[in-house]
Amino acid sequence: MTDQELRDLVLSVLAGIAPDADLASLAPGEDLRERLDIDSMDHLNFVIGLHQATGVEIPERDYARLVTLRDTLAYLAARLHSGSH
Amino acid sequence: MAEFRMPSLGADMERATVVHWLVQVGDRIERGQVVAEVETEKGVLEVESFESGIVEELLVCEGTTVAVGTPLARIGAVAGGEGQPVPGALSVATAGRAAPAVAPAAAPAITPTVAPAVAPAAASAITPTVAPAVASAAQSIEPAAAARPAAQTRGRRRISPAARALAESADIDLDRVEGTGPDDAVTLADVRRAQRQPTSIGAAEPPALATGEDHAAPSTSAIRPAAPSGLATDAARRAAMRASIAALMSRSKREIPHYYLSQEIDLERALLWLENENLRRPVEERLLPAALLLKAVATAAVEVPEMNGFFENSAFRASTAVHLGVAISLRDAGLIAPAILDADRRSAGELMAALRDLVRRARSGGLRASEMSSPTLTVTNLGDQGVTAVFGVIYPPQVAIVGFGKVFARATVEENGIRNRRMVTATLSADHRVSDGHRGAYFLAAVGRLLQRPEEL
Amino acid sequence: MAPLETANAVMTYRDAVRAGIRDALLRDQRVFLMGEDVGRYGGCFAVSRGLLEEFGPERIRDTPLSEATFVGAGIGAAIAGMRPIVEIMTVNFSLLALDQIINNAATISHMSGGQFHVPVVIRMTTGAGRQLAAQHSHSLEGWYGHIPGIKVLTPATLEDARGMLWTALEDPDPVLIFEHGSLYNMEGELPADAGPVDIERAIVRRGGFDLSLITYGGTLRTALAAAEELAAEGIDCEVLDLRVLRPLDTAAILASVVKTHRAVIVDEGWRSGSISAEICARIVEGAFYELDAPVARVCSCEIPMPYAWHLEQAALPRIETIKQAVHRSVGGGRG
Amino acid sequence: MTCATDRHGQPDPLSAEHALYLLSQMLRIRRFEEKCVELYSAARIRGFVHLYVGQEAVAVGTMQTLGPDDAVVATYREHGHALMRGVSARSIMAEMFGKVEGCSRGRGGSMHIFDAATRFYGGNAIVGGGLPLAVGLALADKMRGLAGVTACFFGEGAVAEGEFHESMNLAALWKLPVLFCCENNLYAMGTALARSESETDLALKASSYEVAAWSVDGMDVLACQRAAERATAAIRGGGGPVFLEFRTYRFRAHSMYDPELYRSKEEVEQWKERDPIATFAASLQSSGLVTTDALERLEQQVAAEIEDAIAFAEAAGLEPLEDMMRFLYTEKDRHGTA
Repeated sequence: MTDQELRDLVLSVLAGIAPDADLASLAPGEDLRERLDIDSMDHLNFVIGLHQATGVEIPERDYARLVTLRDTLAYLAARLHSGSH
Repeated sequence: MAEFRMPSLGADMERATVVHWLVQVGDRIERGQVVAEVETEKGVLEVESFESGIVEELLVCEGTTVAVGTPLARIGAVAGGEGQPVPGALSVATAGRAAPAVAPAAAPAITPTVAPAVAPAAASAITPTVAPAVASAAQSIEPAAAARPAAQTRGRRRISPAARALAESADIDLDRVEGTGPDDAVTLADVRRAQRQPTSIGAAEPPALATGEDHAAPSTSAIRPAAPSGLATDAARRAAMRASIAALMSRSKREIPHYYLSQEIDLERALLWLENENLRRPVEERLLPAALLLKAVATAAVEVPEMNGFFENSAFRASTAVHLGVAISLRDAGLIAPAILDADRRSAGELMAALRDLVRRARSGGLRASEMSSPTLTVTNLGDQGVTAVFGVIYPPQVAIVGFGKVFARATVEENGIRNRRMVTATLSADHRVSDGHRGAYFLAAVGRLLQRPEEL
Repeated sequence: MAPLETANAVMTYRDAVRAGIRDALLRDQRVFLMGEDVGRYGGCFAVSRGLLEEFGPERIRDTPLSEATFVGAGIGAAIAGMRPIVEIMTVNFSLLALDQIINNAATISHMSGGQFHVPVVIRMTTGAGRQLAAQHSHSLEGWYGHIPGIKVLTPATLEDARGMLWTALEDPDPVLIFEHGSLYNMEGELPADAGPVDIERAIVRRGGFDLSLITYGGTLRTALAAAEELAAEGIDCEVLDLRVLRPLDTAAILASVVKTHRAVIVDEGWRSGSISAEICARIVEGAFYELDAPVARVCSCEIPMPYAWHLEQAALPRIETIKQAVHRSVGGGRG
Repeated sequence: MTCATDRHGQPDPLSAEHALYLLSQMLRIRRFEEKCVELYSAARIRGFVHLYVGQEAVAVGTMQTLGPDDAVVATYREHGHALMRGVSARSIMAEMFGKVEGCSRGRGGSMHIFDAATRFYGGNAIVGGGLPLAVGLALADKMRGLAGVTACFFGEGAVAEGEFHESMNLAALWKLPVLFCCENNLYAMGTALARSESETDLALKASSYEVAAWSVDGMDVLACQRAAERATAAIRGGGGPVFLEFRTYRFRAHSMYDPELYRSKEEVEQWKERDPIATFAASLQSSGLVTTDALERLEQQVAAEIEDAIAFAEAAGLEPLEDMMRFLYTEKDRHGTA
């Protein structure tokens, strides 16, 4: 899966949670929870969405590494290429 | 003494008319002897007695029609008849005639089991008594008409073609229409309801606009209204929701004498249990702290019933059920507090699933009417937004609302040094007409106590 | 006993059926073939040619024109432990044996509380298209699909014609196999080691996303041809070969419709009370909310099949009528 | 008829023990059927019930010649044949009560008694429906070189069915070991034989298929036994099928709901003079083979058997609804390779 495909995938999961948000203008370093007004329920759904889309296992202790779009993509890419899912 | 009854002579015979008695009172009759002629749809049939004895009384006179099983005559035993030896049916004397053999005395008379059920009027009563159970049970084992494949989970909502067509022509955003059909599918009626009402949050019943179009089966072209209905735009919808929240909150402040309590609760044991529990659960079934908090509140509500019910026409009515209202923010359209039904009887896992489902449907406009109108106690949680404590405004006609702030760390001094313990501030706003601070405090203490043994929640 | 080595890979549907029968006769002494003109005449459609010479009159039994009784005898022999293959020349004459098929074959296992079972296989030719007029052109396999207690197969490919028979013979319950008359001369490739196939699942013969073409037996070729022409127009049809009409593979039907959201059923039977009507009902019951267009059907015209070629062709499902139905169903937007 | 002789005049050595046995079997059927009338009138037995009263000699006589390897196919009037074949009174009664302990799990009722253990391939409610089955059973036995005979019982009504002609022809053509037993009781439900068949001599009709055929006094149990012995011997010898026309009579209506408008009371009384049980018992008593006490003990034994059957049927349970779909197809796990 290419980086672009992964990015589109993550954005589509985010769209499912915050349908009205303007994802195009989302900066890679912004805190997703603040920028998209995501509460703990939204965040859980975000993790579930990523897991279902990529198959990557995301334990609770790793939540802190999914704060920004850049971190999330890095986290997923690392696991996808190492075949850990 | 035995009864001679109208015999069932055919699978579809229900009644018959006694045409001719061949015996009178006092006659001695033998088993198998023809005692009467009866008229059925198939013509006249001879009817035999299965008892030997003396005819004591003819209960039905000639010419009367009776249902199968109706007693026709009473037959008394022959004097000293009990010990009678079995006359050799085959003794030479009777060789020429197939003499009826008398069943040995010990044989129980064949009492038709249907007799008691046979009321003379209800001829159909002779159908075997299992009939009703058979009919209903048969459906249950009918193999499922079709193995229903799991529709694709994400994205595709269940919307009937007719509803889809009407929504398209009436320019209605289906995402805002609550489905009340099977599995929450959106039906034609749902779209029509959305057409008629401002997007109220279910508080006020929509005015009964008995318009003709309810009944006529609309073909899609026929129902295109002349001008788009006023409430179609988002802004108008948001304003309407704001107005109804305002009305509710004002009424609450006006009518309900709130008293407020707060208490800090140690969540360390609960959160450790939760983290351990989540390691075992697949991602889709992971629990949030909210699930434990809801469970604790629901259980405490059972212990302190004054917090759980309604205050109407100046009297409090406690509710046996605990339908826990959960305050959910609709990203752009304000706030609603639908109920998780029977929260006290659900496990933490079930509450989590219900919560996830409720949030998903609330945000996609797919809430069931029953969930909107029946919370018996509400919980609000603004921890995610960083608030330490929130004192909620009670939703009339409820009589209390519980609030939770964010989880914070508190250094505590213990024998083996300073420990960081995670805490949360729980608050209670309650109706002073129904309960006093003392009971309120007991309620919050109960919530705290329950959260110290998470495994039991 | 390795499956029989067939002469060469290229053969006709008829050769495949014969190979299946021959293979079964060789594998199991309990197997025998019984029917009108199956022996000396070599079979009305030459399916059993050569078998009498190879297996003898005891196991290749010509019968009098007594459908009720030689079918009933096949059922009796099966109950007593044999594995008969009863050939009814055509489905049209099977009407004379309906009493034995329904009241005995389909009923005895259930009604005897499981004491007896009926491992008989009844093969019959079916379908129209060869100008045989009404009494020789019926397509009634859908009727037989109405009867619980039997299985109904409609082999449309060489693999199925070759492989369904042995699985059917091993099945302890009655199995009816309908061979469409216009398929006998169909040529195709068959792997040398072709052997038994399953007789429970439908198979997607051509994958697609826009619409599900659901069919069986003699009309599979027609549906595949229509799908190819539609592909050229950018309409991507999935073609589902039912292979079995009783029990219907409902899961496969629904899975296809859930994927494409549209369905056209191609069935050579008359539409009223047909197997296509049953499939329609199951789709509406199981996938109603997945539908973006009404389920459509392409069936035979509801008349006794006419003799004249132009009339018969007009009465039967054809590539054009299938394409028209697909166009109506796909309508405006797609996907 | 006082002394049993066979057709060729030699007196048959009839032991007292065998005589009493034949009598007891006929009496079992007679009392069983009489109890069915009572139970049906009390609506404890439902559906259609067809009684064998009067024809007992045929079933009892023919069954003496059939062994465990032979097979039997009967009709809806098959209580007697089933009892003679060894199906217990208990399981038949339970079947008519619709109970799961019935010989067909309560699914067949009076007209569909099945029993694999005794190769009793059932009652059949389609007139003539059993004949092709019997031909098939015999075909299988012959093809496997087994010595079994398949006895197929049917009424004279079946002679008018296409399946009768096809079966007679196919059995004769392939020389199959079938014993065709036609119980000619003169009436197919309400139609007298002369009103349904151009040729009423059924043995003559059957012989046209190149099948050995003769008629037998169906009211004489010894005549029935001897005819069956002769027929089965010919069949086991490979002579192909045999057709026996048992001239008999049913004393009761075709089924329970039949005002018998098609025959006179005098005719019934006339035939009752030749009651197979009463006449046989009388001849045994006059020739000293059987005593009155023995007859009384017989009556009590039979009555006890029937009371036990009723008690068993009443106590028996109903098939659970969840099992209703079972056996529609063979249950694979238990059968493995069927």
